[in-house]
Amino acid sequence: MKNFTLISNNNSLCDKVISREFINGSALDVLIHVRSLIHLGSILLTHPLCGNLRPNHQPFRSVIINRKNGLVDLESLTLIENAVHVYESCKLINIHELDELKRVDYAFIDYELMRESLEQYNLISRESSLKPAPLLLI
Amino acid sequence: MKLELHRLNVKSLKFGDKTGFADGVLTVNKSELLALISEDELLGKNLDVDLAIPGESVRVMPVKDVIEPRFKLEGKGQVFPGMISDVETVGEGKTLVLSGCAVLTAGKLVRFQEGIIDMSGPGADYTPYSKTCNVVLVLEPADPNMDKHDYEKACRTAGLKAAKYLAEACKDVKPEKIESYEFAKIRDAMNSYPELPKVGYLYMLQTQGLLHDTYLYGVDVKKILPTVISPLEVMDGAIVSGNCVSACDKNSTYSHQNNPVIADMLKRHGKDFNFVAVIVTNENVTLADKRRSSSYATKIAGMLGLDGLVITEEGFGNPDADLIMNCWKAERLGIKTALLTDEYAGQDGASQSLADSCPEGDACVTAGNANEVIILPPMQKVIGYAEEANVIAGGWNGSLAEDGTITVELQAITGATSELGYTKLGAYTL
Amino acid sequence: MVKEIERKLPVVHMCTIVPISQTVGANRIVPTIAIPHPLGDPTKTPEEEKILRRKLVERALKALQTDITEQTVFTE
Amino acid sequence: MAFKVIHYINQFYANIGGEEKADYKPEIREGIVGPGMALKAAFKGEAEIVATVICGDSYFASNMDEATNTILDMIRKYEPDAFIAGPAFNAGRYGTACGAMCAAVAKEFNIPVVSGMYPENPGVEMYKKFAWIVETPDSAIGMRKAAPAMAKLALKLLKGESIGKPEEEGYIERGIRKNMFYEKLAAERCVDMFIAKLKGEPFETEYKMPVFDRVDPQPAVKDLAHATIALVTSGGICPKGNPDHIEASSASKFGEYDITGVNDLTSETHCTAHGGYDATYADQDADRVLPVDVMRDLEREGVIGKLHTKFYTTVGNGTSVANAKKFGAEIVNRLVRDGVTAVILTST
Repeated sequence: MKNFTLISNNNSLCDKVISREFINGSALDVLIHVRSLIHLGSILLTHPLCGNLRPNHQPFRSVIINRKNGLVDLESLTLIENAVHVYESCKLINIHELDELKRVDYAFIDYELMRESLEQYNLISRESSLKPAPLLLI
Repeated sequence: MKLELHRLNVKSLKFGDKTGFADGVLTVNKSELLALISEDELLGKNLDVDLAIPGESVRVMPVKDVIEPRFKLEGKGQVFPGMISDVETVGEGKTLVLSGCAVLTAGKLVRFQEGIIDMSGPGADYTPYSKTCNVVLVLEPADPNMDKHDYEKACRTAGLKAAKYLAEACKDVKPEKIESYEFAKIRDAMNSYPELPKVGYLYMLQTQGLLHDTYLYGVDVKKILPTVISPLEVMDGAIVSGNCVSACDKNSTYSHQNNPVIADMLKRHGKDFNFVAVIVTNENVTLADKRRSSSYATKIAGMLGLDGLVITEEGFGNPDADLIMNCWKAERLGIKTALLTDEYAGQDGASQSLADSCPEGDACVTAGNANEVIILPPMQKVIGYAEEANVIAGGWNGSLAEDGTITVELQAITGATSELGYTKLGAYTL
Repeated sequence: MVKEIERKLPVVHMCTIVPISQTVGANRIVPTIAIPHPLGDPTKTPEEEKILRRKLVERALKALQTDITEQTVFTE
Repeated sequence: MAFKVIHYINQFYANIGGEEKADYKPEIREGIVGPGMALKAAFKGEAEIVATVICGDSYFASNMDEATNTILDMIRKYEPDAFIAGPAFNAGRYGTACGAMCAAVAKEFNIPVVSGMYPENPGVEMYKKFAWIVETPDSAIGMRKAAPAMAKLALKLLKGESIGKPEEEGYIERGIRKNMFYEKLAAERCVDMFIAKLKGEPFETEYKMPVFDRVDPQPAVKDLAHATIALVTSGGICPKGNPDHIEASSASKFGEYDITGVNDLTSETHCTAHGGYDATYADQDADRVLPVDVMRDLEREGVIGKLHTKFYTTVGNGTSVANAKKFGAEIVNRLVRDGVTAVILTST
């Protein structure tokens, strides 16, 4: 059975998604939760690292998995272990300490990077998409 | 396929009444150029054009893309096909190049992207674009709340239009140097140099979504299956960057036009190997796409009977998985690989450099550790927005000191760890 | 670690991900159930679980009693 | 003015005594003691050893935190420009002490720290990330070579000169990536390397990806009914409360626990220290990772001779290859010493 689920700490992204699990925590918390699910047989559908951003520039993390129990998928396991390693080796951004404009932009980029994948797996609800913060022009 | 590059060597820039080239100086009619880019209703009213010349105490930031001015004098199509020109295939005929000159697009997009280019001082050593005479477009959106996709496209298009405009204005000037390039048909290539190994270049392009996209003949590369292209098409701007993140290792349009791997492989062609094809592939988000593209790209290499592949990556982290899949899938088909990447080994250099690896990746060149910290002393003039130093990738809150000094990771410097290998930077293990 | 042990004593590696065991250089390998519970299955009753565990351990002992010349995965 | 250097040596090189004096407490003496003479000669007046710290190897090993802090306090007033420890050659405890002091001094005073060791000295794996360790022969006969090499590297660091590759400078690779400008573009270097690989000529990759070597299998256990089988796990199983504070990841130690008389691991007695997987299942019943219950049954039934009285535990998660190797080597030495026949290693 296919059980596609988004695991994410990006609340505003979760709101747009049909099957999701919101993690109230850091990007690393998301990855560790995903790792536990993979250990029980879930399969990664998207790469756990995303975009060309270093973790310390990426407070939101969203991963789509096929949730199931069974044999461990080696590729998923390798990727998630490496991703956890990357996040553990650097200083993370605390979402709650971000100013609102930055937070909105980070959430927006995370959403944008996930959008096509979410569409591919029919996970996106047809509501309006997220908007970035307005540019402050000087 | 035969392409001639007609080069004019730009050694300086100035504003003047008529855009044109004489005695090493490119004169730019500012109001004409402004009028050209202002045609786009998506761009705001306060656009500006500025000039930055090597050695000046000038900092440009945040820089989105770098483009070399080129214009097709003869042959099918026009530069940047599918973007600002028709979709007709390019790569044949004669193309005018303003060597030593570049168009920079600068302005805010989303807060933490884009790069810094210093025209002098320690930062200048790290970016290839401190050595070019730069025509800087300072851009803003018509409406601050405008859709980022539309704004990104408007910025990208403005840069391409400006690059074509500058070169076109010099089309009647006699070239200072003419270079001729030829690339054989695959049938002929297969029958040439029987004693040499047949090799190709696997050209990976960042394609992860908004601000992480690349275009081939105007097509978003994330939507393609890996395909074969001639290096000469690349020189005419068939590949255009729409990529905005991590300035150090996004491939600018300029570095595509002047891809140094292609240049070097063409030089060695017929001597050390038989350079048969360039294969373009993408770096997508879903694992299914990654598996499909890596299998398909290496399959093409296998079908062509290649003995070896040079593989270049674009970006860090997620694309490491694509690089590694491409590497071992090729090697297991009996195709020898050499990889070109960069590293994110942490500010202290002690972390793992890549997010993925495979034992087959035994020939790997790196363009340096993007996390190394550099101090950029203040410049007399800043074109763009200095305060973005605190938010760009590679910077942090406090990166910008009151006196204008910026302390950042190399990541923030445009092209510093180019994974097309356009710098001399590298790393070694202490 | 498994390699260092194998330098001096016969060792059987019981682990869930066989390819990882192979890359770290284990010679006798017995695949187990899941990463967080290699020798158990929380969905079963404690009695059933112990029978399952015993079966895997017996397989490991059999592996130790088998002469091998290369990496071998014992699945029964 | 010459750079001020503090030199660290053990009781043996200070001529205080051998093993019987290894519990000698830290002491600082003005000027040069013992091997410092060789360093002085090599400094050629550009640097000067202002004081020498002496500490017994056993004392340091058993009172690491205290000894470290005492020594840091002792050298503070000298405001040193650099710190040199050893050379320790292949002396394990001396090497560990040199490494630990270098790491502590570098952290506290942010000055160059240099030591010298034989590559197999355990101090190398533990501290090479934190200190420059010059490669030396395995015994003190190598002093004539070691001291000048250490002095030369220290001077380079003091003058702020850039440090070349390990093989050029003679130090042991630290595993730290450093940028440099090469002669050629990265693209040209890549094509050069590509051609070398195509032609089967030697080339040196600029970034080494991990590779794995193999060990030949041991012969089979012939007489299981009289064999002593030991349990070892990388799944972090330990007595409840993790008494040895084994780290959840990147573990720096392993645990050795007695299971004499233990027939079953329960949530009351055992748990996991491992941070690399969801601990719920192992914490409920640690037999799910370390099958003590089944092994006891097999022992009682005579299928195996004996379950070894101790089990060993490490945390595989994020532990460096070097540490994993070290743990494995140390554990197997103890098992061989205790007469164990074969090992069941479980991993999560």
